[in-house]
Formats: sequence, structure tokens, C-alpha cells
Amino acid sequence: MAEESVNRELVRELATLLDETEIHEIEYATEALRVRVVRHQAVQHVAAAPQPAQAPAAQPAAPETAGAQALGSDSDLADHPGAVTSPMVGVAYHSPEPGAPPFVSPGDQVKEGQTLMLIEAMKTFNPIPAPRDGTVSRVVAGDSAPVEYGEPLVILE
Amino acid sequence: MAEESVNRELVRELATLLDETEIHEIEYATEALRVRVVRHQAVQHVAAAPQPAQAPAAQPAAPETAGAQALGSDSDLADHPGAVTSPMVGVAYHSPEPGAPPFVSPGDQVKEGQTLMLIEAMKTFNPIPAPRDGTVSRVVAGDSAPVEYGEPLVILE
Amino acid sequence: MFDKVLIANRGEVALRIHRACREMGIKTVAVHSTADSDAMHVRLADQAVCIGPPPARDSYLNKAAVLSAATITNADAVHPGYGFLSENADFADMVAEHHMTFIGPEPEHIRRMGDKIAAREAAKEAGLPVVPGSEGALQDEGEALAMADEIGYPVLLKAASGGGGKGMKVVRGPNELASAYRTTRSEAEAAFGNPALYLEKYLEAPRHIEIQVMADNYGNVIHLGERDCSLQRKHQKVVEEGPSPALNADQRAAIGDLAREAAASLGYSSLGTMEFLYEDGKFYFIEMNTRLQVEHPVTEMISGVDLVREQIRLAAGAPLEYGQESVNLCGHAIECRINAENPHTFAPSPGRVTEYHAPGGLGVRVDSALYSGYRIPPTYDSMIAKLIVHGNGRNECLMRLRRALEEFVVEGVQTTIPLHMDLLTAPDFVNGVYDIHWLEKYVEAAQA
Amino acid sequence: MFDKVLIANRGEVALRIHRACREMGIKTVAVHSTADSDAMHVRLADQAVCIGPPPARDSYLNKAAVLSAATITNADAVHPGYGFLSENADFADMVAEHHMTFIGPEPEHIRRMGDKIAAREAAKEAGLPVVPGSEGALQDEGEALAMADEIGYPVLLKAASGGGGKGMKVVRGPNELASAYRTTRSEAEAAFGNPALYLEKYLEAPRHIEIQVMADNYGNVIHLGERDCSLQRKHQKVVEEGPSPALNADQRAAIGDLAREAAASLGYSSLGTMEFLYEDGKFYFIEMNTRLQVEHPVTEMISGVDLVREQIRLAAGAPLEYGQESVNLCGHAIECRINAENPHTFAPSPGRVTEYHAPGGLGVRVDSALYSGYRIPPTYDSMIAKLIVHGNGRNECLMRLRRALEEFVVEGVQTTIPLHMDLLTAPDFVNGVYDIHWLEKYVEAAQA
Repeated sequence: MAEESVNRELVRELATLLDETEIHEIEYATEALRVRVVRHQAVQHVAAAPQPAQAPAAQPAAPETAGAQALGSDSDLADHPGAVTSPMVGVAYHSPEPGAPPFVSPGDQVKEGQTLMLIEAMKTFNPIPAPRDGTVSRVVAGDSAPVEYGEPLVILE
Repeated sequence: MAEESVNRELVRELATLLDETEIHEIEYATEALRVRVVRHQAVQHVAAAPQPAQAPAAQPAAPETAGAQALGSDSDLADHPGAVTSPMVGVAYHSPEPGAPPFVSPGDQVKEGQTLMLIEAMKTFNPIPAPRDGTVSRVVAGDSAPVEYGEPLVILE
Repeated sequence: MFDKVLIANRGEVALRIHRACREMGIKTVAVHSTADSDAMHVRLADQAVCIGPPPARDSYLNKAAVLSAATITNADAVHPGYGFLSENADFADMVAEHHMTFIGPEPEHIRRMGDKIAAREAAKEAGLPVVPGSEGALQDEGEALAMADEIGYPVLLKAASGGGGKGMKVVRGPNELASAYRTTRSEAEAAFGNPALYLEKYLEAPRHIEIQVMADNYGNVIHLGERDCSLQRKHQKVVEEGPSPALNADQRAAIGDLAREAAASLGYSSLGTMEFLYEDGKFYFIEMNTRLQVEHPVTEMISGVDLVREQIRLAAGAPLEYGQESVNLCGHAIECRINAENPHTFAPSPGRVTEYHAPGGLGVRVDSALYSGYRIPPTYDSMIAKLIVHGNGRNECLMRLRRALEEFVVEGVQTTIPLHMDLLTAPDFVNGVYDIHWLEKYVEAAQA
Repeated sequence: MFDKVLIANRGEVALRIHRACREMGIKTVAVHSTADSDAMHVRLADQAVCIGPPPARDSYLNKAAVLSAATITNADAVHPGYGFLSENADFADMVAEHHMTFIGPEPEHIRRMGDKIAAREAAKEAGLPVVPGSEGALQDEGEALAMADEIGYPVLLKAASGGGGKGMKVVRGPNELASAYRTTRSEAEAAFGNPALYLEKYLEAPRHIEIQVMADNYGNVIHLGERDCSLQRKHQKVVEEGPSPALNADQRAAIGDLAREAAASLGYSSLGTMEFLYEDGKFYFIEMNTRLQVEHPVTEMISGVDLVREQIRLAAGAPLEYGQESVNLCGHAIECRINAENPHTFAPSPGRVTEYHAPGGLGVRVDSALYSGYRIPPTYDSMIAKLIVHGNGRNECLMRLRRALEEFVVEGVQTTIPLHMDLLTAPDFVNGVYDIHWLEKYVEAAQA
């Protein structure tokens, strides 16, 4: 590795793993590098915020979403580098009108500016353009599904 | 890397990562260098217990005693390996009667069982015997001073 | 009754509304900006919708986002809390257009009371005493001068659309009037997009006393006594109490009945507050707030009425369950607003709350959305907690306030708890002898 | 009034007493064992004295240590709280001999009410209904048999010096009596050093209802209504509420007046509680507690009276400030005792509390000495918090209790919060239909 610079990604990744696995310490060594990350017990910084005791109601809860029920699914994909996220709260539509073919499907090549979906908010339909050229690897938001601000719609790679 | 000078950037970068990931310890080693950054828990375990806002009243507060005012002085000496501590709450007396010479003074050699002080509790005077042979290095509890349970009376070395 | 209420707010008031709903068996939808994903009410609500990025204009003030969130979650009512969209008549209209209930009065009442001149006219018509002054917007400098001569100096020039203490100027003599008129007019234009001014008698040392009213859709109105909110700094209330140390029972009943009759004659429904200045035994209406107020717990503690529950019931069309004769005000209550600010310079102090421990025990209530580990975002208001104490008398209340403040632990950020502790040693406060300028002077003296 | 009160207790009640003193301007002395150096009341008190090692007999029950602490700190009164020395007449005598005031009744009243047979006789003389049974200690098996025939089976054999549910046996027929007599007698001898037994009618499914009285040194007595403490497990109260769902206003007034008159005829002063069993519309006196009770906040919430403040005032010789006609019971209150225990097995769960967040808002009171980071010692009682909610009616109160329990966070140890949450889903509890055996059966069914 580069002697002078820290491999930040590696540290962040280990930190994430620490969280995910609820482990307290990870030591990671290759021939060239040894990294150890530790999180001391207990005081999770958000731990005092009460968790609702009620079971989630009608709508499907997002996996791994503690606390209040999140709207859509796969909200952890919001951090995916290829995620195109919703710029508004509303309802996502895959096609320009009912029965029409979808704007995009997995595997499609798209150009920057090409419409990926519509988001209906306040009775207006807002096209969501592709932010760059790419390939649709996954359509995340369901057709006619409610989406919140920042929720991933499509993964573009 | 430069053998003699600290790679401050590297340390700072790790410190930043420590913050960002809310991790408590990172150990980072390459072939040439090993760095470990640790942040001890911010959360002092007793920190949520309120501290009295009032200034201590008449009696002298023990040094380093936060919160409620401790009775005597030097209560940190209780941990001294030579401390003889009070087995009861009461009032310490250095002499068998007013005006009489004290049982012991600094520098005195004492034998196990020899009376070091009296503690008055409930109108009875309880002799405090030396737990072992030794030399009185310090008389901690004042004459006619109130003492609490576990408070150091004499340091015997 | 509603099945599901969307809470269009954040912080302690969002939690307050959630609590009322939960206790009524109503489901809650929290909306939040990305800065508030970890907020307590977001975690406690039945559903949560992220409506935008941190700036309030893009989230909590974004009418379309809030309404879309209400639509996709099938909420049947929207509670606006205080601040943000709570006094936005257009928003109230839009909620109705979407076939949901705005938990508050009719939009026309919000609109009318939101315009200071219209509000003053409405209040006069409804029989409330107002500060002597111009009957409408001033035509020109000449009218201002004539009016000021008539009612006597000092006078106050105020922007018709002003609020929060902006667009106001005290004029102490005719020689100052012309320049003050021009300055205030351009300030009003710049700040509110409306240069209209009016002029009124300036009261030297009044108290701020407000009456809580509650009206149903069927013409029934009650009042729940007054709150004295004279302790203000930069036109922000800091401590509120009820009953006012300045009023006796007859005065209370008289101004309460006036407020009640005024609300009835206005055809008002929902919670509302008539704010008055009080000087030399006389009341002067200044404005009406058509929403829940920050200091509503003071009234709750002395009346035993859950105002948020009542507000929701009234919005759902329920009638008032009792009349004025059943209102029984009992004891004394004081509320301290605790801000994340340096207690001397009042510089905001956002950041992570490393330890949080609220006081408890008899007569102590804390309304706060803080918890250990919560990060106070720098984007919003600095008020982080309200400490409300109740006691049988004012002195008992002050003693209880002191012990509760002593027990209150907020670490990691600076708070105004020390300011409140200091206030308890100020003889004027202890004796209840203060006016709306008192705190400002007290703080200045402490800083000097 | 006292200048300085020594608090001869620990945990939440020590904090409760500290709060009352602080609000009265009285200085406080905390005494504590070495296990409690970090306790909240120790930190808040004006002075603190360590009186011994962790075992209660060497510290909180050590009369000489407590009195020495009071002497060296110049306290002028001692508040014993509940448990520990609170019903120790010898201790009360010793406090008086040291020219300090014991905050409680006269030692003779403690002594008389501490002996179950003497208490029963005193209650009968004072006009209270008692459970039919032997007039004094039983002479022998024969007397027991004759008595049981007279009042009818089932009957209960009880140790004269018993308490806490020990030394009691239900006898369902004459064939069981002889062996039960011998067993209970030897148990009583072993547990209390006194083999004396008495016998009474066994009530099948009574409620536990107790009346709070308050008497001054001048013969004035008032009662503050009842608490229903029927929800018990192993003779420990778990949930208490007031008013009782089983009584109407006439019954309340009738038993309240009986209790009041009895206290007056006994010449009693200070706070006191008359405990009754209640079955088929009839009350049966069981015992009188001559001290503050764990569940006193229930009464405080519905009466608006600060019982600890009054107790201190009365001990200082102040007269009652109002008569029975001024007592105004308002709304409903429920208290949940929260223990550091496994909510299913009830195994104690001491240890470090890693996170503590108490619920807040309208109508919610928490009495607890916990804080984040506090280590619950394994040495003492497992009760760590009392959650008390108040509402205008019982249903409002239950809804508020649910939302408060949902907000309550205690991490690092197990607590009985889930048990209380479960109880709120039990139709019998929600409907107020329960007796003193109900909870035991409920818990057994849940464990099965």
C-alpha cells in the first residue's frame, strides 16, 4: 500500500462491518498492512431513543429499519454509489401511463437525461432523469409505490 | 517514511476516522509504522447524576469530592495501603480525656492492638486498636472531628 | 375521530402531538428532514416519511412534500404544531382540498389574524380593547404625525405584516417621526414584501398577558385563564407562568370573559390565544395566535385540560364537553424554555448531547425530544426542552423549579439552564415584579 | 420548621424525601452504605455520611450509625422513609432521646400497630370492622378448632408478629387444622421469635383497599381517599391505583370517614394508612402502616397534596391547613413499580444501567434514583423506579400509561416494564375486575 496515506475505505468498511456484526473489535492484517478497529461496549449513541413497542402496521417495513416504519423497501440501497434517489415525496410510476411499457428495465443502457420513472406529487407527474449515462442494474422502487425523499429508485452502473 | 518525525497527517486522519465511524480505537500498522489511536469513552458512567448546584456549606469539603459534601478531610487517603479506617460513624478523639497527651503522634512506633484513637458513637467511647505493628506516619482525622464509616484515621507504615 | 394524524413538525412539539395521538388511539405519521432521521418522534411514530433535505424551506415548510406524505400514508388529518406551516392559511386550504382535516381553525381565521391590521380591526369589532392607534395602514407621513399628536408620544411604528419583533420602531417625539417612518417602511418592504405601516400608542412597561380560549364548531367557547409571558429576550418568550402575579380573580374573570365573547363573535373554532399588553390595570389586544402555543403546558398544569387532545377532538367536530363554569384553575405553573445556547452570550450550541437526565418527581413535567446521544442539528430552533413545574402556590412552584433545575443534566452542549437558575435568585422575578423589558435589562446587566 | 433533616434511607424514597426538603428550604443529610456512594440522593444532598458496609444490618438498619450521623451533622430531624427503620419504635424513641424529631407518629403508635394482635384490638376499639377471628393469641389447638367452627371455613392461621406474607396458612377444613397449627407455630417461632398465632376468616377473593389519613398533633384528621393495591405478587404490591374501580363515592366517603374517626380516637398523628380487605361490599381492617408508603404518589396525584411535605410539617408541630371539606380528589392515577428483574421469572437483575431515559410530558411522573451509568447494587430491594400517570378518567390514565411505558428506556439490566405492558392488554385489568389473587394467577398462566 501507499506508505504515506491511510486506506480510509478499508477503515470505513471495517467500521461498517463492526456495526453490522455487532462485534467489538476487528483486527485485519495482510502482509503489508495491519488494521485494528475497536468499539467499546454499550453506549450506542442512539440507544436511549425509545423503540416503538407496537408491531409494524400494514405496510411492509424496510429490512433492518429499526424504529418507525420506513415507507419503501431497500432503503439501505440509498448509500449504493449507483443509486438514483427520489428528489421528493410521492408515488413512483414505472411507465408513462397504465399498461404502457416501463421507461427502463434492468439491463437497459440509458443516456444522461433520459427519464427513468415518474414521481407523482400533488397531482403532478415529475419525470426523474438519469443523472448520467449508465446501465440499469436494478429497479428498486415498486410501480405505484410510495417513495420518500432520498429513497433509491434505480441503481445505475 | 521519515524515521524520526511523527507523521502527524496520518494521526490526524485516523483521528478523523475515529470520529466519523464512532469507533473507539484504531490500530493501523504497515511494515514501517504502527499507529494506534484511542478515544476513551466520553461517557463517564456517573455523568448523568446531577451535581448539586449549591456551593458547599459550612464544613470543609474533601478535596476532589464531587457532589455531596463529605464529612472529614483527606478521604482520598482511604485507599492508602497503610490507612487505618474508621469502623463506625462518630467523633474521633486523639486523647483518653481532654488535656491528656494523645494516644499516638506521627513518628511513634505502635504495636498491634495498641489504641490509636477513640471514636465516640452513641455516648460510648470505642478504642481503635492498631491492626498491626508499625510506625504512625500521619494522624489524619482531627481531634474531636466527625468521621464517617471507612474514613482514614491514621496512616501506619 | 381520526385514524391517522400526520405531524407536520419536529422537536418537542412533534413528540407532544405524538403523545396526545397515542393516548387517543390515533396512529401517527412523522415527517422529517434528513437532519432529523434519528429524532425521537420519528422513532416513536407508527410511520415516518423523509420529506426533504435539512433546510426548512425544502422540508418542514414544503407544503407539497408534507401533503404528498399525508397522501401516500393515508393520513386523515394534519397537525401543524407551532411555527412552520401552523399559521399558513394557504396550507390549511390545501389540506382541506386534499380531503384531510387541518387541526386548527378555519383558514379564513388564520388569514385574518395573520394580518396585524385586519386582526386589530376584528378584535375591535369583537369588543376587545386595543392599543390606541391608526385604524388601518397609514396613508403617509402626515397622517402618522397627526395620529401621534392625537394619542401622545411615545408611539410605535409597526409593519402591517411584521412579526417576531421585526419591522417596529419606537418614536419618542415629532422630530423623530419622519425618518423613522421612512426607515421602517423600507425595512417592512424588504422583510415582508409589504411596506404598509401602522402606528399605535407605545406602552412603557407593560406585561404580556395572554388568554387561552377553546371553541368548538357549534358556537361554544371557554377560556382557561391567562399566561404571563412578560419574560422575553429579543421578543422571544423565555419563562411563562400562570396565573399572572399581576392579576386578581376579578381581573382574570373580566378579561377571560372578554376574550371568550370575542372568540364567539368572530365565529372562531379550535384553540386560540388572545395576546394582550397590560399596563396600569388596562388590557390592550395585540394579536391572536390561531394555533397551539409553546407555552400551552402552563395552562394544562393549572387547568387539568389536555389542550392537544382537545384541539384534535375539536378539529374532528366534537363539541366542548363542559362549559366555563366547570373550568377550575388550580395552583400555579411556571415553564422555562431551555435552549441549546451559551447562557451568557446566547450563541447557539448545537451538537451531540452526551448525557441527558431530566428531573422527575411530584409536580415536575419535562417536554423534550432529547436523549443521550442525540445530535442537535444546527439547522433549526435552539429550544431543546421545556421544564414545567406545578405547585399549590407561586412560592412552592419557585422552590420546586429550583430543585428541578438542579437535577437537570444536559451535557455535551451548552444550555440556558444556568440563566434560569440565576433568575431564581433575582428578587424582582421572585416577587413577580417584572414587565416585558425586565429580562432584557437583567441579561444586559449580567453581561456587563 | 427544621433546618436540617437526615434521610435514613436509600433509593427512590431517599430522593423523594430530599426533593421535599429541598423545596421547603430544609438542608439534607444523606446516609449511605459503601455500596451507595454514587447514589443520586447522595450526590444531591447537602451533606453525605457513609454509615457502614453494604449489608443493611450494618448500615441502613444500624440505629447507632444513623444516630451518630445525625449527631455529628447537627440534623434536627430524621426521616426514615419506608422499610428499614421506618416502623422501628425503639429507633423512634432513640431519636427523641437524642433531642431530634422522628418524622412519623409517636413511638407508642408504631409499637401498637406493629403488633398484629394489638393493632386489631386497637382498630376494633376505634370502630373499624375487622375480619372475624380470635380476639387475641390462640391458647391452643382446641381454641383454634372451636373458633374455626364458629366463623366457618376456610380460615387463616397467622403469626402474631408476622409480615410480608410469612407465617400464614389457609385451612380449608377441620381435618387440616391440627397440623397447620403446629407447622405455622414453629414457623412463627423460627421467623419472628414469637410462636403466638391468631386465626381469622379467610376471604376468598378480596381486594386490597387502603385509606390514606393525615393527622396533626391537635386532634385534626383528614383522609385523602383510597388506593387499590390488589395487584400483588408474593404479597408484594406491583400496581396501585386510585380511586379504586370497585368503589363508588358513597362507599369511599363511608370508609374514609371510618378511618378518619379511628385515627382520631387512637390519638394518632402524622401520615398513616389503614389497610383493608374488601369483599362483597364489606371492608375488613387488616393493618395500619405508620409511615410513608411506596404508593403514596397515587394519592398525591389525585389530591394535589404533597404528602412528604405534609408529613414533615406535621412532625414539626404544624397544624393541618385545611379540613376534610377542602379535600378534592380529581381524576385517576396509576402507579407501576418497576423492578430490576426478569419480567417472566422475576429473577433479580442487578448491574450497570447503560442507558436510562424516563418518559415525560403531560400527566407522567417518574420517581426513580436511576441514571445512565448507575450500578444497581445486588444488596437491596429490586425496585428501581415508580411510574405514576394521572388522567381525567381511568381510561385516559390507561392509555397514558401505555404510551409512557413505550417511551421508558432502561438498558443494561432486565426490568419488569414488559410485565406492565402485558398487563395493559389483559381485559380484567383494563376493566378493573381483579382481586388480590388475580395477578398471581395471571403470571402463572403467562409462565405456563
